[in-house]
Amino acid sequence: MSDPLVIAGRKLESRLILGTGGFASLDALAQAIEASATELVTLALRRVDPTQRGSIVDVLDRAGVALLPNTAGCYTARDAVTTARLAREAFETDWIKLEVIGDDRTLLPDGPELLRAAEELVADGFVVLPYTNDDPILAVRLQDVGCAAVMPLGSPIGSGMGIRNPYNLRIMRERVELPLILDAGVGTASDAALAMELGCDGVLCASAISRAQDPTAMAGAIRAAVQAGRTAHLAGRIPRRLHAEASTTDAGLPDFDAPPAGTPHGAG
Amino acid sequence: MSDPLVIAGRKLESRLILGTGGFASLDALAQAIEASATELVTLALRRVDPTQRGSIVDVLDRAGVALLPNTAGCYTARDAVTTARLAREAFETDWIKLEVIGDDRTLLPDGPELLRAAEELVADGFVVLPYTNDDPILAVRLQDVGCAAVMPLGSPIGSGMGIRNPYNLRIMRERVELPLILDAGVGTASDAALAMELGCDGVLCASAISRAQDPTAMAGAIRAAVQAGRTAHLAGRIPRRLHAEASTTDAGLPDFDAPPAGTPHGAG
Amino acid sequence: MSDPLVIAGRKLESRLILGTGGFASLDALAQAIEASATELVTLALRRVDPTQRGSIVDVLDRAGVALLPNTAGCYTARDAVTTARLAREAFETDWIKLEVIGDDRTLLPDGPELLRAAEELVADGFVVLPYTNDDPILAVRLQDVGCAAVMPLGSPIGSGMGIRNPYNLRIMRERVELPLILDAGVGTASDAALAMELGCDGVLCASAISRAQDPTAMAGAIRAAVQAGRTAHLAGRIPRRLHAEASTTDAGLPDFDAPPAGTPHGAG
Amino acid sequence: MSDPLVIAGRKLESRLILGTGGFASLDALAQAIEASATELVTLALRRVDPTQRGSIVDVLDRAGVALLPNTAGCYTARDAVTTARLAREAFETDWIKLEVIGDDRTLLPDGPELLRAAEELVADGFVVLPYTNDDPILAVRLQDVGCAAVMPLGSPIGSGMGIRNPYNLRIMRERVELPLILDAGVGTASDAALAMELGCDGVLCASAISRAQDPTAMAGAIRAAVQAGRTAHLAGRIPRRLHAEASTTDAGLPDFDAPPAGTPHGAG
Amino acid sequence: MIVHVNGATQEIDDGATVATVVQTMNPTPAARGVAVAVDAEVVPRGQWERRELHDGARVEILTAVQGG
Amino acid sequence: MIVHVNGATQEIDDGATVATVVQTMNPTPAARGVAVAVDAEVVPRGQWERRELHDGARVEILTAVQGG
Amino acid sequence: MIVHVNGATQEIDDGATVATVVQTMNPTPAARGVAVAVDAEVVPRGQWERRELHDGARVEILTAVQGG
Amino acid sequence: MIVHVNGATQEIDDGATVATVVQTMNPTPAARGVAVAVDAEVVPRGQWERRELHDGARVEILTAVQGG
Repeated sequence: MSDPLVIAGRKLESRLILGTGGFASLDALAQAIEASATELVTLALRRVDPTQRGSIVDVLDRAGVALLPNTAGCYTARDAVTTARLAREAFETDWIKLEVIGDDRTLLPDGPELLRAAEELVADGFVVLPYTNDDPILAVRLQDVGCAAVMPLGSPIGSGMGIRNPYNLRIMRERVELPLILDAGVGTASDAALAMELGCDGVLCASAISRAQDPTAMAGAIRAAVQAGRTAHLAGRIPRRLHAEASTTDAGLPDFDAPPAGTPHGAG
Repeated sequence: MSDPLVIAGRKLESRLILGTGGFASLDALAQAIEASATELVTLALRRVDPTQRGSIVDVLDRAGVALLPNTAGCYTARDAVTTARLAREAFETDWIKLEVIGDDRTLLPDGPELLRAAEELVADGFVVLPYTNDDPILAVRLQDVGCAAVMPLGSPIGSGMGIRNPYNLRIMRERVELPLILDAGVGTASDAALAMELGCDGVLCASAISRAQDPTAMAGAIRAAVQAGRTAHLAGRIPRRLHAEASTTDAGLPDFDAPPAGTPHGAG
Repeated sequence: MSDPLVIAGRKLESRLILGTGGFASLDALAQAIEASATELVTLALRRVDPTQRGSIVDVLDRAGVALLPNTAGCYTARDAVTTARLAREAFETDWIKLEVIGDDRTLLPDGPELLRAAEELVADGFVVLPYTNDDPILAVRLQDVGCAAVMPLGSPIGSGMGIRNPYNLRIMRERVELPLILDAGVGTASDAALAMELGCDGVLCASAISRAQDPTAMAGAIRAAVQAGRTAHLAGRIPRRLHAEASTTDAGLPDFDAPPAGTPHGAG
Repeated sequence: MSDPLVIAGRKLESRLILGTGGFASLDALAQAIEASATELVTLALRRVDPTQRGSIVDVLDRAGVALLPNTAGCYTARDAVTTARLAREAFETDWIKLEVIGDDRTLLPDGPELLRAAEELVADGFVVLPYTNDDPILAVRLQDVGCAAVMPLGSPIGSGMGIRNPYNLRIMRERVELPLILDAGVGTASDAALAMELGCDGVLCASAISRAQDPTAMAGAIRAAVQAGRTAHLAGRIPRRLHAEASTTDAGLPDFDAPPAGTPHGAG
Repeated sequence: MIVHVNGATQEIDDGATVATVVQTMNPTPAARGVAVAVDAEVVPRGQWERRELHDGARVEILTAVQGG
Repeated sequence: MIVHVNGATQEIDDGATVATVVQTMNPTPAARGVAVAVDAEVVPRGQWERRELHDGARVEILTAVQGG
Repeated sequence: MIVHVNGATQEIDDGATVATVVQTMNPTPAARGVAVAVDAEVVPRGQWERRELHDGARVEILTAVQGG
Repeated sequence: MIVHVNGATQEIDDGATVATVVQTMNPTPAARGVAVAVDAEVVPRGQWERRELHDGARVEILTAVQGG
């Protein structure tokens, strides 16, 4: 029973997008890709280093995954647009994970610059997946300018703090029809499950996997958690209550103590 | 790669224990058992109802699962002990999920009565799995009197509120060597994953599955979540940080703007 | 407009009870007592130290506060009862803050021992104020055996973690008619206000004040917070909503853009 | 000991700014102003209603408070700028609480439009206090364009949900030197205290007071809570710990049980 | 002679056993999953046939239900 | 001549000023707390008397209300 | 004769009372805030003068400290 | 003639092309995953051979790395 994530017409059987930052080696990355079952993987552009051995592109090609280049490190719409165009040239894909950050300590997105870059890239034919904060209004604006998905954070990149404000994601889900991909903050499996239960369509995860003590195992865990959360979301959870709701009926409860009421004991 | 939960010497490949309360029918229960892959299932004792059709014991026997009778509805150690003995007689098992509650609105356990009942049943040869609150001290006392596992709540039975106080479970995990099974409060998949990440050895779940809109799907979701949480726990999660930790390096970041510092532009 | 806290017939105008542990000096304590406006102050019994200068009893007597001796450090009902009797002898008061702990790392109460000691001390004529965990059932049991108040923790003594499980306090408040005094875990002013808003009748606070960088200032802050929380509780707060509720009406909003609908512009 | 809030050179002895929306009558407003001790009060502009009796401006003038007109109901920078200019004309003040919202259901701010309006109004000589979301980057941008304060939300206007993401406020506080005023979401006293403890310089509160069952009492409660939170912030709270930290020493603990170690009992 | 079976008063013959009343409540008494207490004491299945009930006995005949 | 005052169409004489329409809406126009925009531009109070309205002008006459 | 006072062994004369050992530990025994247990039983202040200690008695002399 | 390649100053012959400098930095320039900007404008791979560099040109030669 297929339940694919569809972004810009592309069907992805896996709802987990893997970020490649932080893996200790290309081998570790290759193993995590396999364990994660992902079909879409991010990568970045940096200056050529003549001493570098091994190419991440080869690893990703061998794994058969689609590429999602990012614009990490850009602080302005202009730099992000340039970087996106270089990525298109380098990787022959129109897809771009758009990052325009405001600060190198929080790596939080700069909303106005992000919106500007998104608008320009959409006009230039890109399939734009913006990394944004958890602001529902900005998410709607990004939808309005023609992005292909909206990728809010749960908490800062690499912080592992999970979803700090689930209410914002709930409100965002009410307002945004595009695919919602939780894009930062996952620290462990339950965070990924929660994202899906809140109505996200997918999860993008890098550090939680790449920097775990056992990245391959964590890739499997988060893969399972994304599926579990998705299934749970569709299965319709029970409501929350302050008090208890018995799971065992009181009907037919034995009475070991008193003689039945109103019975003249020993009367027979 | 087997990673069984071992309680009183019995190996359980599944770390999910299924409670049977709340299923709309025995068929629905049978399907959920299969979807959950559980190997241990609770049931209760009530007065014989001559009009009843179908036996839960037959369903459980056909499913090949072990039985875990409970003492639901007991308010005193005495009633719980009597009920446990009847369950042993009825189901030919020494295992008992011991419940001694204090209140029919919260169904919260009565600690002193629970401890008394546990002590008595251990002395009588039972394998005692007590449903307890999240008090680390009471958990240690239950361990001390010879219980086979400790089963703390996350929140009241059937409340679906998840784990209200994760700190207590962390402290309990530090103090208790016995298997810890989260026994109440799971509302959806992420709650089950979180329990395992906090170091629980298993999860007992009834209402979250039986009262979900699609119980079979939710059984599969929670099964996957328990495994995901277990794997994530063993995989060693990243630490939490207030600020970000970049997943893409800044090394080799291009500079599209300024001419290189100190270069007399056009000097050549 | 007086709104005293009444425990065992004694009226206290201040709803803040001060714990004396952790102050750097008796002077610091005296200043904090004054800043806190408390009328009831804890103290402990330890072996006489012939080298000790200054008596805490003198300080408390000069401040005009009532004494609330505790049984800190007791692990059994028996030791707690003996300590309480010595305190009665030493301080000529029937009041006792009853502590029976289970563990020197968490200092969490041992429920069954606590209940036993409470019962014995009540029978012996004490006014018993038990330090307990946040278990609503145990709170009811303590009420049932004749305690004068119930003093649940918010989090472990000295942890400064605030109220980890507000739901338990809400449930406890529904079930307990005795004065409820939050007795551990306050880290700062907002914690104390929250306790009162949840329906507690008072707050007992030691470390948050005594170990603050400026204990006198913090005493004033927590005093104000207790009053603020009490007043807010009685004032009836607004309900919580997921979405917004405008505080400025839309009626009469100007329209700077369009000509009024249906008006043939310039027709006149 | 004065500790005024200084905005654009104006000293405010009270750190509580009162919003006037939602009061049932001007009398109720007047009483709340007095109970709150505020010195700065918001109001809005709407079309003249010839049937209206009584003027809020008269009430505020009699109370001796300064006016802070808002631009509530504006969805674009253009409308907000026009409204601000009308407010300056109407109330003879350069101060403006700038609101540019994105959505009439969440009333959440529209970041890019807000920033544009702020820039234009600063250039036009206004003292701009923007109502913004809890995005630290946007807060820095608002500071950069010359605002006089930054007023982040804790949760949506009128929601009473308190501070949903305290981490964002902590990060914002690290980055913003301007006065930070929590501007939406306060539901009760503890929320206001928490805002101050997180380092906010003030709190703006409307619905929590005006729609409380007893607005005058709640005004007093929130006034006290703001002061308590401010004092606690400056007093230096204790650190948070997972485990306990004893407030009573173990030194000198009596031993009622065993004879002293190594003593041949009765040997004398 | 009067006994109380699952909370209801029932007239039985003198000398009636646990097995007798079990059979009236549960036509298939051999089925696994049934247990009996008389006056709050468990009566093992093996004793049902020979255990006679006394006047006023409180009999609880229980079986498995969903729960837990 | 037709103008639009606070969203409602109103017929006024040629040469009517802002002050004229303000007075119809608000009998105490000197009161602090009133501001006027014509075609989305603020008209300062000092100009109300001499600022004539053109045909089709959109006039907003605003005053203080409670608000957040 | 040997007694154990606050955990330390102490030699005292036969017939010595509680008051005697209290005085050695605490020069101002009248002070409020002191209590004594012998063998885990409280000895009220009024009995200190006449209560003789037996060989091996465990005496705890306690006083007020900060706490709680 | 001086150009700036990846932030470093480099002397090249007049008439040198983008392809020339790419080859010096990256011995396998045909490899997928490389892109070039001159003065912040992308130079498509197909133009590398014929696009001559001007004096002072700022050349960025980028390739794939882990990230995101």
